Amino acid sequence: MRFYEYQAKALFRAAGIPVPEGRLVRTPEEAREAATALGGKVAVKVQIPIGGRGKAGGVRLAPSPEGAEAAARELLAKEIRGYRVDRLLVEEAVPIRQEFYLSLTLDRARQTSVLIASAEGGVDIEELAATRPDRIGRVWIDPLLGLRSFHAADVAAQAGIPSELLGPFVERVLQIGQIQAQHDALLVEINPLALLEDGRLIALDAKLETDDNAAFRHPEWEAEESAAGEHPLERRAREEGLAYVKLSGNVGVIGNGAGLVMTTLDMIQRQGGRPANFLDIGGGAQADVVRRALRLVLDDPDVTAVLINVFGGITRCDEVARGLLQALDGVEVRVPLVVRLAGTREAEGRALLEGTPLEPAATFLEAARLVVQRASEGRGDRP
Amino acid sequence: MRFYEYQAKALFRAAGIPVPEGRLVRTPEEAREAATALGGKVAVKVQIPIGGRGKAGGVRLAPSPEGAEAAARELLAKEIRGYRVDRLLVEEAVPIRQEFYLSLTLDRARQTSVLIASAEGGVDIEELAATRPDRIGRVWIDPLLGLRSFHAADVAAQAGIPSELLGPFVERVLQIGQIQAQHDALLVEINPLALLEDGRLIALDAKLETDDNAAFRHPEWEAEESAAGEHPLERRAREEGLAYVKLSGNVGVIGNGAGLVMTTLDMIQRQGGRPANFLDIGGGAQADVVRRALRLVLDDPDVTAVLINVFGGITRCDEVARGLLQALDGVEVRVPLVVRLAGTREAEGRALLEGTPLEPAATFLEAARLVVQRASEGRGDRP
Amino acid sequence: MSILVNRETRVLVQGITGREGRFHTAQMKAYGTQVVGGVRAGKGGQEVEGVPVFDSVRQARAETGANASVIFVPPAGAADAICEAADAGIELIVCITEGIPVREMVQAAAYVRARGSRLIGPNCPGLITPGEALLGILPGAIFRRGPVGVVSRSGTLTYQVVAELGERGLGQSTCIGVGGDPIIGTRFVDVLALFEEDPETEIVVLIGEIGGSDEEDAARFITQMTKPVVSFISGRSAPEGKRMGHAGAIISGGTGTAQSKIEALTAAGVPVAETITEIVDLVAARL
Amino acid sequence: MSILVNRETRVLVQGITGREGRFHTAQMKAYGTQVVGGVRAGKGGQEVEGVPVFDSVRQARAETGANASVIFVPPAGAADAICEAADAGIELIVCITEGIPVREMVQAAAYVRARGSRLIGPNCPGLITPGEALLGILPGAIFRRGPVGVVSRSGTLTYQVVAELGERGLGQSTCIGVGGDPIIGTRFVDVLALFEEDPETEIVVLIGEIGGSDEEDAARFITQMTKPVVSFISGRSAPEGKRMGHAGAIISGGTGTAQSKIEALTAAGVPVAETITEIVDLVAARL
Repeated sequence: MRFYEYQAKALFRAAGIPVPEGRLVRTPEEAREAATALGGKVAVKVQIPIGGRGKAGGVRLAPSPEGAEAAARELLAKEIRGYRVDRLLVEEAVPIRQEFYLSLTLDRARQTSVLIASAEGGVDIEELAATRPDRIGRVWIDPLLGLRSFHAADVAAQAGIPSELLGPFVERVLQIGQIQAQHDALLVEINPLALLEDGRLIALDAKLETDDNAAFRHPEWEAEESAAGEHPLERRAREEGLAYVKLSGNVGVIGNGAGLVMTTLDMIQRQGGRPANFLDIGGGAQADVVRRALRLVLDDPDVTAVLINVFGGITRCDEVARGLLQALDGVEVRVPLVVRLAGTREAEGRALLEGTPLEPAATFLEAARLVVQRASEGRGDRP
Repeated sequence: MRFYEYQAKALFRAAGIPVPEGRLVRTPEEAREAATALGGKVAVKVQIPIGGRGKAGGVRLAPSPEGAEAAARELLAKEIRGYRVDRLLVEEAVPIRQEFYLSLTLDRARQTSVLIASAEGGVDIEELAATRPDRIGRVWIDPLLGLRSFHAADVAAQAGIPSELLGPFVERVLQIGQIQAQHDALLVEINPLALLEDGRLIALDAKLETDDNAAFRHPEWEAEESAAGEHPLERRAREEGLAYVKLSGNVGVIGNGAGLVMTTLDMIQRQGGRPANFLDIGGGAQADVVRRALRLVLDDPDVTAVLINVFGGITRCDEVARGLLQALDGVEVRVPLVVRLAGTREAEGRALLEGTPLEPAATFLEAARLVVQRASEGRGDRP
Repeated sequence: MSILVNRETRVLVQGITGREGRFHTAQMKAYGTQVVGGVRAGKGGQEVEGVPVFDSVRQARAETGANASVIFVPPAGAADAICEAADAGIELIVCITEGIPVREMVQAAAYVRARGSRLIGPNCPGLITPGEALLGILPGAIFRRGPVGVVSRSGTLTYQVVAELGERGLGQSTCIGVGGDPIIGTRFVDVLALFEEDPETEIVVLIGEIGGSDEEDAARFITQMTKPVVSFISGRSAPEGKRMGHAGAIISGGTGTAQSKIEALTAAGVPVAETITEIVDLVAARL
Repeated sequence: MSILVNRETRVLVQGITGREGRFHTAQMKAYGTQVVGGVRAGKGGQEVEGVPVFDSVRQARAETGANASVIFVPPAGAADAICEAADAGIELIVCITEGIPVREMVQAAAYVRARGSRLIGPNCPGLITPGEALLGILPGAIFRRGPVGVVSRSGTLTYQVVAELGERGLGQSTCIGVGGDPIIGTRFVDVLALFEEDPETEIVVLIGEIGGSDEEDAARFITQMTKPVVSFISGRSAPEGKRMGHAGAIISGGTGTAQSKIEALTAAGVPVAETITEIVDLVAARL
């Protein structure tokens, strides 16, 4: 999951990384109060779970509590990079001498963590990597050894971090290493890492992305997710153990196997439709899972038609059919449902669905074409 | 350092390993009080920093507080395996169903830790290894991986630990792994590891040997060493940073380099003498170190003659000579001192010692012969 | 011939006493795979589906001469199970488990490499050499023997492709699902190298998806191959930053897009099918 | 010829800015060793004894082409320094530091092996090929070139032996102190194998001591060698359970006694000298 800046900063602070004093606010009035408490001059920053906020105008400096209130009023009316702004972090303004970049992230190609630093902070690191790669230091961490202080010294030397900052810099590196391990992080980023006039090396921004696979040993994430304003359907799917992603279209999709479902989305798009979601019922799904999956998709008000696309290997088509019928039992079907079953017990599955509102499709392509047509015939409010 | 059983058990308990309730006592009266508090029936165990105590009669079972007092009186008068008994552990008697063996120790040949278990507990493991190796399970831990629960399952299967005990057994293994890491242990041993009638798997005995090289990060060992009744001269040497070992003879030995000093001891023994100590002043020693070394050896009342044997490489013979003279400055020399200097600045060193009570020897062998002769001519109380 | 597994492969099942382990042990045996033992600490001495169970992989290997292992252990213990297999000297380790934390997988994958073993997966369906051996959860019935090597990051999508290949009479030498996680033991380039050396394999079908750069790496490798490769990429419609089922199927920071992979493959002369049926057409045209 | 080091060896000094590092850098340079760089994080860009200092081993190696490193880092950081050198691909790592905790050394030694580098030490005086290169703290002046390979667990005792060899005109091909710790990177058998292959070495002097079983292992290995080996063992008078200066020189549980080593060597046909002078006699008689 991606943490908001204010959530990440709380964890950074707990790991010993200095961060500016700040308060989370949801109204212009709260912003004014916070600014007053923080000494008047503050930064007002929108909280969205995605980067590139600064460029999109999501950060304002305010010289006074009144200024903070005005900035908050303006920002809270905005939508930034697709996210409606509903909360702001008001932080004390700190006098900055120099800015750096520091992160620890997973490098899939090398199958290990990579420590990245630059003497240019506050930049878009991908852009810098493309345009001036010599300004970036990179050190890969051998997983059998783990992060050591020499890695920090090495990346500092490559990035041109001044020697006199080496002590606190190494400390920050070891701290983000600790955060990575403790919070099962895929990305820990400090950008900018700022040297203040008073000599402290602090995290002005904080980015933290954790590994969903480790959620079973992090019950505390539950509260953070919920604070982060997760979509209610995604939350429900998570609680029900369904692999579901909410998308922006209107064609509901259910299938077995991530690759098959992704390809189903692609085929729908190819036919001119827009998928409303991704939902993988996994391998060997029982009727009950299928039932819950269909209920979830039908509860999405954006959905105007649904495609169920199953290739039976370990999964049995008759079991899927039974789940579908259970889901519809006693429920008014408000949208067209297209079903394509192939593979193990295909004939049995199809037979079960005869005479039901579920419309069969013979092939993958035909199914995609049909559901897109039905979706546009549907409520019609979202073609 | 080697911990006493009572010290080790306190650390085991802190790591979550169950141990019998017990009290450390130093008098028969205290033993009676402890037995009363522990329910009457107790084990009274001498505390010496070495194994083989049971065979040597150092453990008594007492059915009552009076019995405990009598056992304590008898044990406190003893000397066991060279150690005068000055403290006892009085422990509640526990009803035992079965005994096992478990340890985690350094295997020098394989350069890693080895986990050892046996379904026969309370035994001499070296003897068992020699006579019935099939009764012992052994698993070597890859240092790049570290101790995992599968290692525990593997050793349990090899050793024939009953399947129904696997849960608590694995727990004990992971706990001794934690003790090894946390306390920089070279040996963590539970012998016997006992299955009680109530189903608990507890440590009846506890052995812990830690790595002296890690002392710099274990200031807490200082108190344990001192509680363990370290020899005052060894304690002083440790505090002064000298590599000193107290031995049982009367010829004091000082040299530079562990191998050279050990060989000097060997040569003294070969000449019929008995070394009073091992003292290595190390490489490149300054006069001050030499001075403190000689003072230490001269403060040993057992010493009737001293050999200083130095081969100058990085160490300079004149620097050594200066240190010797400083040590003798203003001090009455009560025993003969033999000096052999060779190598870097040998001539300068010898020149400095001319006309002093320090008697020169030309070669290594001659030095050993001479000091043994002087030692027997000396006070004469210990030939 | 074939790659990695055949009728000589001697297979252990780690986590054999669990529901999945038990079910697929029966399936694998029914297919003809030599399943010689199972592992579950504390259950040594039992039997599951006629297969003897041992307390540790080391013990199982010593008793059975196993050289491969299939792992059905739940996520919290699966990385440990991989390490145990590697520690015991198992040559081929196939991990089916989905949902292993990345931190543990990074370490386990490195440990497997250090020990000189090969890991397939995790979060994969396994692999099959039709008519000889099935290691994993693939539905054996849809496969038939033939000249097509198949390598894929997905499961069901691959079955769909294999079924359509079968309808056109095109069988497989070996079919491997390398897994849908960001950290996997064996990647496209590794499998392509094996297919290139396998005399039976005449053409390779590569089924990729969004996330990571394994397809781009594969494209570079294919320019050095003598055998034809055709491909398919799923996830053209996936948005950025969303994990599409597979933990590894995620576009992040603009990298790992279907577009990037399609361009790399096309530039390397590898045709990229638009639909599954088109994959089969591409294969048929090249044999 | 010689083993491990020669005039081509390009040497880094880790911990060059410390007192010991600085002093022995000067000594090594004076001997003629190619000391090409030093390492100390935060001191990159400085010079010590005319040698450029870098912030990391990786950087130093990239800039200087170093293939060996000598470590003078204090105990708390020395195992890390070993790992850093191995991580950066340094082939020969010589660690002088005494007092490294065993736990860290076990891991560092395993890491060096996994990376394919060679570690000498720790707690060793280093090694010398007389007239070509000195890596460590040995007193260069006492060595002369010749046909005797010397390998030892101690420092000063070895100098004594070398000095007596020199008095009789017997020089050395290479002299190596493998270190007095229980966990060391290179052991007797490793060095014996190298001397066996070295055309210049005609005879080997092995100087062992109590603790561990490296001498017993060496005895087994020597039965396969073509070259003569003579030996000396110190610690005949050492009591059980006492650490005699070297962390590795300890008899524990009745193992690692001088007696056991002497018996093993004798049984392998290796003469064991009673005194240092006798070692020299044994060598002279065999050349």
